[in-house]
Parts: sequence; structure tokens; C-alpha cells
Amino acid sequence: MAQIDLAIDIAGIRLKNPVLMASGTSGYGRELAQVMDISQVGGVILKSVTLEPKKGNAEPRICETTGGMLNSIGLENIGVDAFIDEVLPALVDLGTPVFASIAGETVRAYAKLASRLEAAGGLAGLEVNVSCPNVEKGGIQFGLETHATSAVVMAVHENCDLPMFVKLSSAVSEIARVADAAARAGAAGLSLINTVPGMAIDPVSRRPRLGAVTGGLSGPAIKPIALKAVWECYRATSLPVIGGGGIFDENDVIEFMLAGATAVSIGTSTFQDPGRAITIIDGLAAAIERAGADSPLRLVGAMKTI
Amino acid sequence: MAQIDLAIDIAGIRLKNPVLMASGTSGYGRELAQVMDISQVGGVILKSVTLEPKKGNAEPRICETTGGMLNSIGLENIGVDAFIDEVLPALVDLGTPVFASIAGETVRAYAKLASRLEAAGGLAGLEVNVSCPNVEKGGIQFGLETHATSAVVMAVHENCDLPMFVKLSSAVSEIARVADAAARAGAAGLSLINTVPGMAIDPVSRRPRLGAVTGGLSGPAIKPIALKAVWECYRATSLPVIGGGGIFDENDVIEFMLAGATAVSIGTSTFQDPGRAITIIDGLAAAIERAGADSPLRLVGAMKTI
Amino acid sequence: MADLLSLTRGALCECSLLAREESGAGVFLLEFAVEPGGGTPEAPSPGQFYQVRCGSGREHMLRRPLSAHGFALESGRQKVSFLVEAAGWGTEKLCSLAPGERVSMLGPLGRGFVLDGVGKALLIAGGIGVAPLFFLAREMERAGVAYDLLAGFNTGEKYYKPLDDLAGSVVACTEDGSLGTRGLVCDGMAGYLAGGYDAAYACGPEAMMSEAAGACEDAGIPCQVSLDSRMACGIGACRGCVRQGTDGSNLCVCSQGPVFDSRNVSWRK
Amino acid sequence: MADLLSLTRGALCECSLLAREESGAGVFLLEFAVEPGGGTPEAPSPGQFYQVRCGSGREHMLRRPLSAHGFALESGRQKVSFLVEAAGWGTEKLCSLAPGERVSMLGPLGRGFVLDGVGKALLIAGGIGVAPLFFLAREMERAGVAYDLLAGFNTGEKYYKPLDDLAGSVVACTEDGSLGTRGLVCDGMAGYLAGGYDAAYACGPEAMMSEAAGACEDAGIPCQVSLDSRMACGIGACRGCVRQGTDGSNLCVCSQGPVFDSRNVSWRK
Ligand SMILES: Cc1cc2nc3c(=O)[nH]c(=O)nc-3n(C[C@H](O)[C@H](O)[C@H](O)COP(=O)(O)OP(=O)(O)OC[C@H]3O[C@@H](n4cnc5c(N)ncnc54)[C@H](O)[C@@H]3O)c2cc1C
Ligand SMILES: Cc1cc2nc3c(=O)[nH]c(=O)nc-3n(C[C@H](O)[C@H](O)[C@H](O)COP(=O)(O)OP(=O)(O)OC[C@H]3O[C@@H](n4cnc5c(N)ncnc54)[C@H](O)[C@@H]3O)c2cc1C
Ligand SMILES: Cc1cc2nc3c(=O)[nH]c(=O)nc-3n(C[C@H](O)[C@H](O)[C@H](O)COP(=O)(O)O)c2cc1C
Ligand SMILES: Cc1cc2nc3c(=O)[nH]c(=O)nc-3n(C[C@H](O)[C@H](O)[C@H](O)COP(=O)(O)O)c2cc1C
Ligand code: FES
Ligand code: FES
Repeated sequence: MAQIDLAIDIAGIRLKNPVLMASGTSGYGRELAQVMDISQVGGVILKSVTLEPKKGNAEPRICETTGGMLNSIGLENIGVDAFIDEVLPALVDLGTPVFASIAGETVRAYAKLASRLEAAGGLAGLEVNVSCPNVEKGGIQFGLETHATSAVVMAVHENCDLPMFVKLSSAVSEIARVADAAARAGAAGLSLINTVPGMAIDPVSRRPRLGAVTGGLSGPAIKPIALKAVWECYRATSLPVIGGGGIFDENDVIEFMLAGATAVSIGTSTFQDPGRAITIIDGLAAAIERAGADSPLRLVGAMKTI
Repeated sequence: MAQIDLAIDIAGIRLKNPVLMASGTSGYGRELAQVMDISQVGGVILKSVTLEPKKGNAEPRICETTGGMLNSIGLENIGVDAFIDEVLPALVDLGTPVFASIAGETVRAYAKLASRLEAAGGLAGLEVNVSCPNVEKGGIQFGLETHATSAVVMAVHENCDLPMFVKLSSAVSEIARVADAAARAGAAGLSLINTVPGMAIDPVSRRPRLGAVTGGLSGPAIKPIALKAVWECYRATSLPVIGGGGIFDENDVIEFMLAGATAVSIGTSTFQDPGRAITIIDGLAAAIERAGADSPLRLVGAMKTI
Repeated sequence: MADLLSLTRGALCECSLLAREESGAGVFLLEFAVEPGGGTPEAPSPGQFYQVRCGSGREHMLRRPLSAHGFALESGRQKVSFLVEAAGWGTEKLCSLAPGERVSMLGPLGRGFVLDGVGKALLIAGGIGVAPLFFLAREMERAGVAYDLLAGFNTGEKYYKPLDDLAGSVVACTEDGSLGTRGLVCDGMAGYLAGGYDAAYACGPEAMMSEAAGACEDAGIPCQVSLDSRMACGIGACRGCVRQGTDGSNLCVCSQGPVFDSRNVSWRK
Repeated sequence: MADLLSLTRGALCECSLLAREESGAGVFLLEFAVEPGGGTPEAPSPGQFYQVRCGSGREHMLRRPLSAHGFALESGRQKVSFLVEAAGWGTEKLCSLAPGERVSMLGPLGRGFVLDGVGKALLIAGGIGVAPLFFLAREMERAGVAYDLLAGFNTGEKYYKPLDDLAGSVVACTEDGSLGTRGLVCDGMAGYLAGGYDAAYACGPEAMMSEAAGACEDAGIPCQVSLDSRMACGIGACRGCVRQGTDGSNLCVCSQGPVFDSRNVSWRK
């Protein structure tokens, strides 16, 4: 086997390999660092942070479903002040690039978060989670509407020079249009996809399995949905994509790259095996070779149409 | 165990039990009738029929995914003429109510299909598959837009008195709005959900696993998505719902009823076990009892919110 | 379409593994007994297949198609055997079953090979394609049809030894030359076809079947091929297994096939 | 938050089943050996738990939390035991493992019961809640803490016989009266609490723990409870296991718990 270099550049950021930890599934990185060598992953996307601390949703917050899980954490987090004071300084210990994820209820909140985080330093980039209710516009999620998505992206772009990846939901009629709006508004890249809205009910107690009734579906169950989103957005924009949704092994990573992802994120699979990302990285060179390539970049968008 | 009567009325149609065979997964009923006693199911929804015969999509047309499968059959069917001549006369032999499913590329095609099928007779109702490209409007699916959905439903309503169930896709930003449009336009009920758009790629050959590149995801993987669609549409309209998407056992049926379905449809699970619908029916009375009810109707929409 | 349906004689049945033997590297001969209680399927004819549920749970929703490799009726009990190459989840699961373990099968399904009026036949097997052709060879012996069999394997380790016991003559080749001639099974087929055959039967990888079919057409010998396709229902209901016919029609592999006249098949590139 | 992290001493390790015994109807005592090669976890303290991967494949993405029920270090080899009630997919899968089969575990995790300064304790176990409390009782024996144990079961068939061997006195009751007193474990608890205990420890169904906690509060005795919650990460990263605290704060069951001072817990109705 020829030596395959796994390093990639994405939106000007150099990563030692294309495998990132997905937002919200590896906390602030340090929890996972107790049980695996997190310095080996390409990067860590931290859980979404908001301006004020958030308590999140009523319990139960998670439930297993076929090939995945539902979660309704509700963006519980310590707020940006504590984040900057307590979390940021320790991130350098992780030994790998770190991306913050920001979430807000108003365009202004996103702008403020972005400028505060850039000023605080220590981050490789920002992920902008637009799957949040826009409280000034009747509570419909930013990411469901092209103009609301544009507004958020522009506001972040104006207030922050960190490379910005806009994280979209697939639960829209035409994701490529939202992606295009994000591109025009100044996004450096896309992160696809967030969880897919869903619910589950206990057939005996008749209660919803989540306290918030509905939640977001993640895990291998959604992989086909995520791949289609990546493929469509890759073709519709010229933005680099962090692809994810159900990645379980190195072959899944190849699938996402072929669909157009430059890097990938691993979420739910980490729960089944905290070391999964590292197993994937260990197997990636061989998988790239099986796909007939000699570097990860050669595979990006390289699906052969029949 | 008290004797529980499984019979239900839905949009004026009496079914001996609420378990239907989903469109496209049991063909014209007779294929399955060779290997199971199809007269025991509550009803059969035939595969979608179009005005002209359709050859369908390039192969491969199916591929397995975690907890489900993708298909891109592309509505292969013999066309409404042959359907009326060859299929309809034999349907009475199935011994259970039969629903035709219609699919078209123009509003007029739906109207014509509906009037021809009503005239031909022998059907308990119609399912209207609006997940088809609207060729007169740039190819965007009817079901993705409220006005296109309304137009189809109105046209069918004007041309046919059979109870009409509009089958929606969950891949829209707000399914409840589409459901509401269908209700206002004269739908007798809803059928939720059609397959979820997705794709898969072979990580070695780099080819898409489907000849049509993208296809529709079905099976247990999508159950949480389907349940949410049923719950939202049940609350947004007063229409009875045929719920389905990933139903595998009788507990899944209870979940769909609690979310608001009056009847359910079984698709992909039939592939794993052609007799699955009957196993489900056999277990349904006990499941209804475990949920603390004495009839299926008592469970419809009876989820307890915490 | 009525005639098609009359061919679908499959029944749903539970089968328990009687014996399992590694017949070649990664290839297993599995013998099952049809358990009473469920349906009573008819006896399979060579080329027919079963839809086998390879595991439990919801992760894998599709059954896997497997050609009948052998059949016996012993004191009223049906025994069906398969020759299976471990190629992925389902086949690996089957190949690691322990005797006594049960699986659900639906079959026999589809249309098998047609023997009518054939005096001398050439059988061409590529790799695991030997599974239905071995069964066909045995059937020809019973029916008094003369045959020769060409069998190609990647390597000698994959060779199926029971071929040695066949009455017909068997010519084996391997890609790596470790057994028999070095080369592909279709190499020099034109020469063989001069041997006075009135029919050919092929099963194996797509490229091999298409080459065999071409050689037969050139020689004017009708060739029946057993096509591969992913399947969902296995009974003609879902149209998932459809392949293209040369006349632009759709070939439903599970119900009209899996065996087709090679001239009707549009080959994949 | 730094102090929390210092409590997460879990390691990822492979364990193989040494022995499996049905200790009561549908309840199994499972003893595992930690295999060398993976991580070397610390010894668990009573109340700590492991995140156990109960099967392979992609159908079930979440591990299942199980309290340590016993621990031994024999010639350098860690042995961990669990008492498991078959309640669904994962626990059933574990309860039907054969000796020698392996599972992946992450642990020990969380904060266990605190013994500091306790002279005499009351342990209150409901059903499978006996799993960590039995381990605690053994630890108290080692540490010289006096204790009594109240144990309630649905029925005598679920009774855990090794309770008979404990040094402390055990009072058992069953809902159907088939063993011990008829009734719930908390019936008449106020009376027991007069017995001079300076701490109580409870584990069992939510309603039982909340009642036990109420009785202890009334009696002015601090009570530690081991909470149940569905978990994803098990290490404080996902916030999926969070429950409500009485002061409106969030209790992270996996990393701050599963053992909490009962006064901090807001009980589910
Ligand atoms: C009529 C018929 C008869 C068959 N008879 C036999 C037999 O006797 N013995 C035998 O060993 N095999 C036989 N096969 C092939 C067998 O069905 C496949 O090997 C099996 O379905 C693969 O399933 P899996 O779960 O092991 O692999 P998977 O994990 O599903 O797939 C492994 C790889 O094979 C690909 N693949 C899966 N199914 C097919 C397919 N049908 N065609 C092409 N590629 C596929 C997948 O895309 C993947 O790359 C037959 C197939 C057909 C259609
Ligand atoms: C810290 C901790 C320690 C535990 N220790 C033990 C132990 O020592 N022995 C033991 O037998 N069990 C213990 N449990 C409970 C055990 O984790 C669950 O029974 C198990 O997760 C159920 O998984 P399953 O796959 O068997 O059931 P599933 O098929 O997942 O579920 C069966 C039913 O139980 C419900 N359920 C699943 N998980 C939970 C949960 N965590 N809380 C409430 N309801 C749930 C489901 O909704 C479903 O209705 C412990 C739980 C926690 C949080
Ligand atoms: C428990 C949990 C918490 C999550 N929290 C966040 C979050 O805070 N912000 C965000 O953008 N995505 C969040 N996600 C979504 C994941 O980052 C990821 O996009 C999604 O789970 C799909 O990938 P996966 O299938 O690999 O998990 C969360 C997912 C899970 C399961
Ligand atoms: C192979 C296949 C073919 C299908 N064909 C149709 C169709 O012709 N018309 C239609 O409305 N839905 C069709 N469907 C969708 C199903 O009717 C059903 O809505 C969907 O599969 C979700 O249910 P399930 O998870 O139980 O399969 C098809 C599904 C499959 C898997
Ligand atoms: S597999 Fe369904 S029609 Fe052939
Ligand atoms: S289970 Fe993830 S924080 Fe507790």
C-alpha cells in the first residue's frame, strides 16, 4: 500500500485528516478525551453555544430508534461567557483544531456570538447552526427559509473573519436553494446535515418518548438522506462541505466524499463506540485505496454516474 | 382478554381491520396472494398507475440501507387501460377492499385517471400519489407545493366520487400546510408518508447504488419521521389518516394510531416477511389492550402529552 | 400475465440447517431441512431460487436470493441445499449458521432452466455460478441429457470438488493457473462450441455470461443464462429486480427469470 | 466542572463472559473478565456503572447502562459482575450470552454512593435496584459500616438468594405476598427509620425511590438515590441523561450521578 496522506485543506484550514467530531455529541471535547486519544481526530466541532446559558428541554431527552436515535437536548449549554472563560482556554490541550458551533434566536444573537468568539481566539472556525427557531419571525427555523438563512450568514460574516460553515437541515423542500443562499451570503463552507425531525411514542404508556415530544433523528438510519443533501449542495454551490449523518465506518466516509464532502463529521456512532472516529481514521487510507484513489481530495465529488 | 373488534371506518369505508398493504410493495395484490392469505388484511393499496404504461427507471432500482431500503422503481406500471382490462376484474378475488393509487405528470392526467377508475368500478377508494414531477411547472413535485397539491386534489375531487386519500411526502418544510391545502381542496383523508428522498454510493466502484442515482428511503429507519408527519397533519386537519413508514410490528401500529392514524399501511416489512401484515393483525388486539384501550378507534390521536 | 403467476409456486417455510461444509475458500455447502408446520413448497427445479431471510431484527430488511443447489425428499422431508459464497452480511451470516439453527425461506421462486428437447448441452459456470449449474448437471443425468461442463474459478482454492463426481466431463480453469488451465472460463469457448451441442447454459459474473452468450450466438447455439439482480419481494410485486431486455422491454428477474434466453438480455457494461 | 471530570475514570475495555446464572425469574447474574489489551479501568465503587454494548451492527446505536454488582481482582485479572433483568433488546441479549462471548464496556462511570462518616445505614432496594445495593452492602461489611437492608420484589420468584448470605439483616417483601411480608418495600418505612440510622441508600423504580426519599426527609435522615435515565454517551458529553434538580438546575445522571442526595432530585410524577 502506497503511503496515503490523509491531510486536507478545507476553507483554508489544514486538518491532519478529514474526520471531525460532530457538534453536540462530543461535548467540549474534554469528556471524550478521558476515554480516547482525541488529538488523533481531524478536528472537534463543539456543541452549540448560545448567548445566554440554556437549560435545554424536559426529560427524557433521548431515545433509541432503528439504526439511530432521537434527541431533544434543546441546546443545553453554559452560555458564551462561561464558554469563553472556562472552555476555550483548555481547548488547546485537545491537540487538534476546534470549531465552535453557534446558535441563536435572533440574527443579532448570531452576530454577537461570532464577534465574541473571534475576539476570544483559539478557534479554527465556526459552525453556524441555523436549525433554531427565529423568535422574531414567528418561531420558524432560520434554516427553513432562504432569506432568514442569508440574514444570519451575512451577520456572522460581517462580524467575524473565522471560516464559517453553515449547518443545514435536510427537512426543507429544496436544500440546494438554502445552500445557495448561504453561499451568496458569505459562507466559507457547509455542514450537512443536522438531525432530521422525528418522534416516537411508547405504545403502552401512550406518552411521547421525548419530553419535548419531537426531536432530531441521527445515526445510520439517516445516511441516505444526508448523502443526497451533500450531493445536491455540492453540485449547487462551490462551497466545501463537511458531510455527516450516520457515518459508522470508513466506507461511509468514502461515500460522503464521493457525494461531495471534503471532510466528514461523526456523531451518533461515537455513542456506540467512543473510539469509533479513530477506528475510522485508521481504516481510511485502505478505503481510499479500494476506491482507486491516492488521496482523500481525489474522491471529493468523484461519484461516477452510470 | 376481552374480545376487541378490529374493524374501523375510515372516510366512510368499512375495513375489517386497520392494516393495509402499502402502495407499490404488494403489486396488484395477486402476486402476494400466492404466498399469504391476503383476504385477511384490512385492504390493499395497489401500486401507482399512470395514464400511459411506464417502463420505470434504469437498474439497479433497489438497495438495502440500515433499517430500510432505497428504491427508484420509477412508477413502472402497465398503464390505466391495461389496469382496467386486466387487473381490476380480478381484484374481487382478493377478498378485501382495494384502493387504486394514481400518479400523473399533469393535473389533467390525475383528473382523467380518477374519472376512468371510478367509471370502471370495483375500488373502495383512491390514493393520490403527489410525489411526481409536475412537468408543466418545471418538474418540481406536486406534493412540494401547496397550490400544486390543491390543484391535483380539486381536479380529482371534481371527477370522481370515490373517497380520496392524498399521499404526501415528508420532504417539505412544513407538511401540515400541504395537508391543510389537500383538506381544503376536497381530500377525504391523508396517507402519510411516502418514501424519503435519499441516495447511496458504492465506495469501491464509485457508482451510485441506484441507476436513477437518487431514490426513496423506506423501512423502520424512517418511522420517527413518519410518526411526526402523522402527528402534525392529524392536528392541523380534521382528515382521517392512513399512517405508514417503517411499520414492523403491532406496537408500531399502536404508535401510529396514537399519533393520529386511523389505519396504517405496511410496505417494506412485507419484503422481509410476506406474511408480516397478518402477524401484525394477529397481535393487534393484544397490543391495543396493552395500551389500555378496547378498540382501535380509542387510540387514534390519543397520545398523552407529558 | 396469468402464465407468470402460475410459475410462482413458492411457499413460505422455516428451514433448519442440517449440515454445513466449507467446500472451497469462503464457499459453503449448506443443507437445510424444510420444517413442517409452515407452507409446503414444491420441489425446486434447477435455476429456481429461494428468498432467504439471513438474520433477525430490523437492520436488514431484504431477503437474499439463493439458487437451489440440490434437492432431496427423504421420508417425506424436503432437503434443500445451497452453495453460498460469503460476500457480505447476509451470505456471511448464513455461512456461519450452526446446525439446528433456523432461517425463513420463500421458494422455490422464478423460472428455472428449460431442458425440453435438448440432446447434448454445454454448461458454463463462473465462480459461484456453479451453484445452479451443478444442480442442472445432476438433473441432466437423471433426464438422460449428455453434457460437458466448463468451470472457471479465481483460484484453485475455490474449486468445487464434487464436480469430480459428475458423469459429464468437466473442464476447469483458474485465473491464477493454480488449478486446470490458466485463464477465464470463456477463453477458447468458440472451440468448445464446435462440439455438437444443441444448447448452452451459463451462470456467473455478468461479463462472463455476456461473453458466453456472445460466443453461443456466433455459433448459433441457444444459451440460457441465470441473471443476477438485487431483489426485494422475489415474487414479481415490486419491480425492483427488473433488468433491460434487448427489445427495450423490462425483464422481471424474479418472476420471468432468473433464467432467460441470452438473446433477450441487454448486458450491463 | 474540573472535579466532575476527575471522577470519570472509565476506560473502554473488552470483557468476556465467565459465568451466567439465572438468579431469579428473568434476572441473571453475569460475571465478566476484563480482557487485557484494551484499557485498564479502575475498580468500580458501588453505585458506579458501565456502558455496555449489547450487540453488534447498526440497529442499536446506544449502549446500555448497568450498575456494577460486584468486583474482584484475581491474579491481576479484573472480574466485574452485573445483575441484569431482561427488560428489552439489550438486556435480553446480555442475559443470553454464552460463556466466552465478548462485549465492549466503558466504565466504571459516574459517582457512586458515599460512605464517609456513616455508622449505621438503611438500604432500600426495589426489584433490580438490589444490583448496586448488594454491592454497597458488601462494601459496608468491608468498611465496618452496620446496615439493614429492605428488599422488595414483585414476586418471590424474583428474590435474589445471595441476600441471605449478607451480614446485615435483610427484610424482604413481595407485592403478591409469595415471599416475606406482602406489600411494597416502602410500606411502614417510617417505622424502620426510627432504628437509629444516620444514612439511607435507595435504588429501584422511580415511585419507590421518591417515597423512600420522602420518608427519609421526614425522618431527617440523608438519603442517597441512584437515578435511572436513558443514556447516550455516559460521560457527560451529550446531556441526554439530564434530569431536573429541585433547585431548577440540571442533574447530569451519568457524570454527576447516578447517585444523588435525594433532596436534590425533582421526582417524576
Ligand atoms: C437469482 C439469484 C440466485 C443467486 N444464487 C446464489 C447462490 O446460489 N450462491 C451465492 O453465493 N450467491 C447467489 N446469488 C447472489 C447472492 O444473492 C448475493 O451474493 C447476496 O445477495 C449478497 O448479500 P450479502 O448480504 O451477503 O451481501 P451485501 O452485504 O448485501 O453486499 C455485498 C456486496 O455485494 C453487492 N450486492 C448485493 N446483492 C447483490 C446482487 N444481487 N447483485 C450484485 N451485487 C450485489 C452489494 O452492493 C455489496 O457491494 C444469487 C443471486 C440471485 C439474484
Ligand atoms: C445508572 C443505571 C444503572 C442501571 N443498572 C442496572 C442494573 O444493574 N441491572 C439492570 O437490569 N438494569 C439496570 N439499569 C436499567 C437498564 O439500563 C435498562 O433496563 C436497559 O437500558 C434497557 O435496555 P434494553 O435494551 O434491555 O430495553 P429496551 O428495549 O431499550 O427498552 C425496554 C423498555 O424500557 C424502556 N427503557 C429503556 N431504557 C430505559 C431507561 N434507562 N430508563 C427507563 N426506561 C428505559 C424503553 O423505553 C422500553 O419501553 C440501569 C440504568 C441506569 C441508568
Ligand atoms: C445528542 C445530540 C446532540 C446534538 N447537538 C447538536 C448541537 O448542539 N448542534 C448541532 O449543530 N448539532 C447537534 N447535533 C447533530 C449532530 O452534530 C449531527 O449533525 C447529527 O447527529 C447527524 O450526524 P450523526 O448521524 O453522525 O449523529 C446533535 C446530535 C445528537 C445526537
Ligand atoms: C419498492 C417500493 C415501491 C413503491 N411504490 C410506490 C408507488 O408506486 N406509489 C406510492 O404511492 N408509494 C410507493 N411506495 C411507497 C410505499 O407505499 C410506502 O409509502 C413507503 O415505502 C413507506 O412505508 P414502508 O416503510 O412501510 O415501506 C413504494 C415503496 C417501495 C419500497
Ligand atoms: S424482486 Fe420484486 S419484482 Fe422482482
Ligand atoms: S449520557 Fe451523555 S451526558 Fe449523560
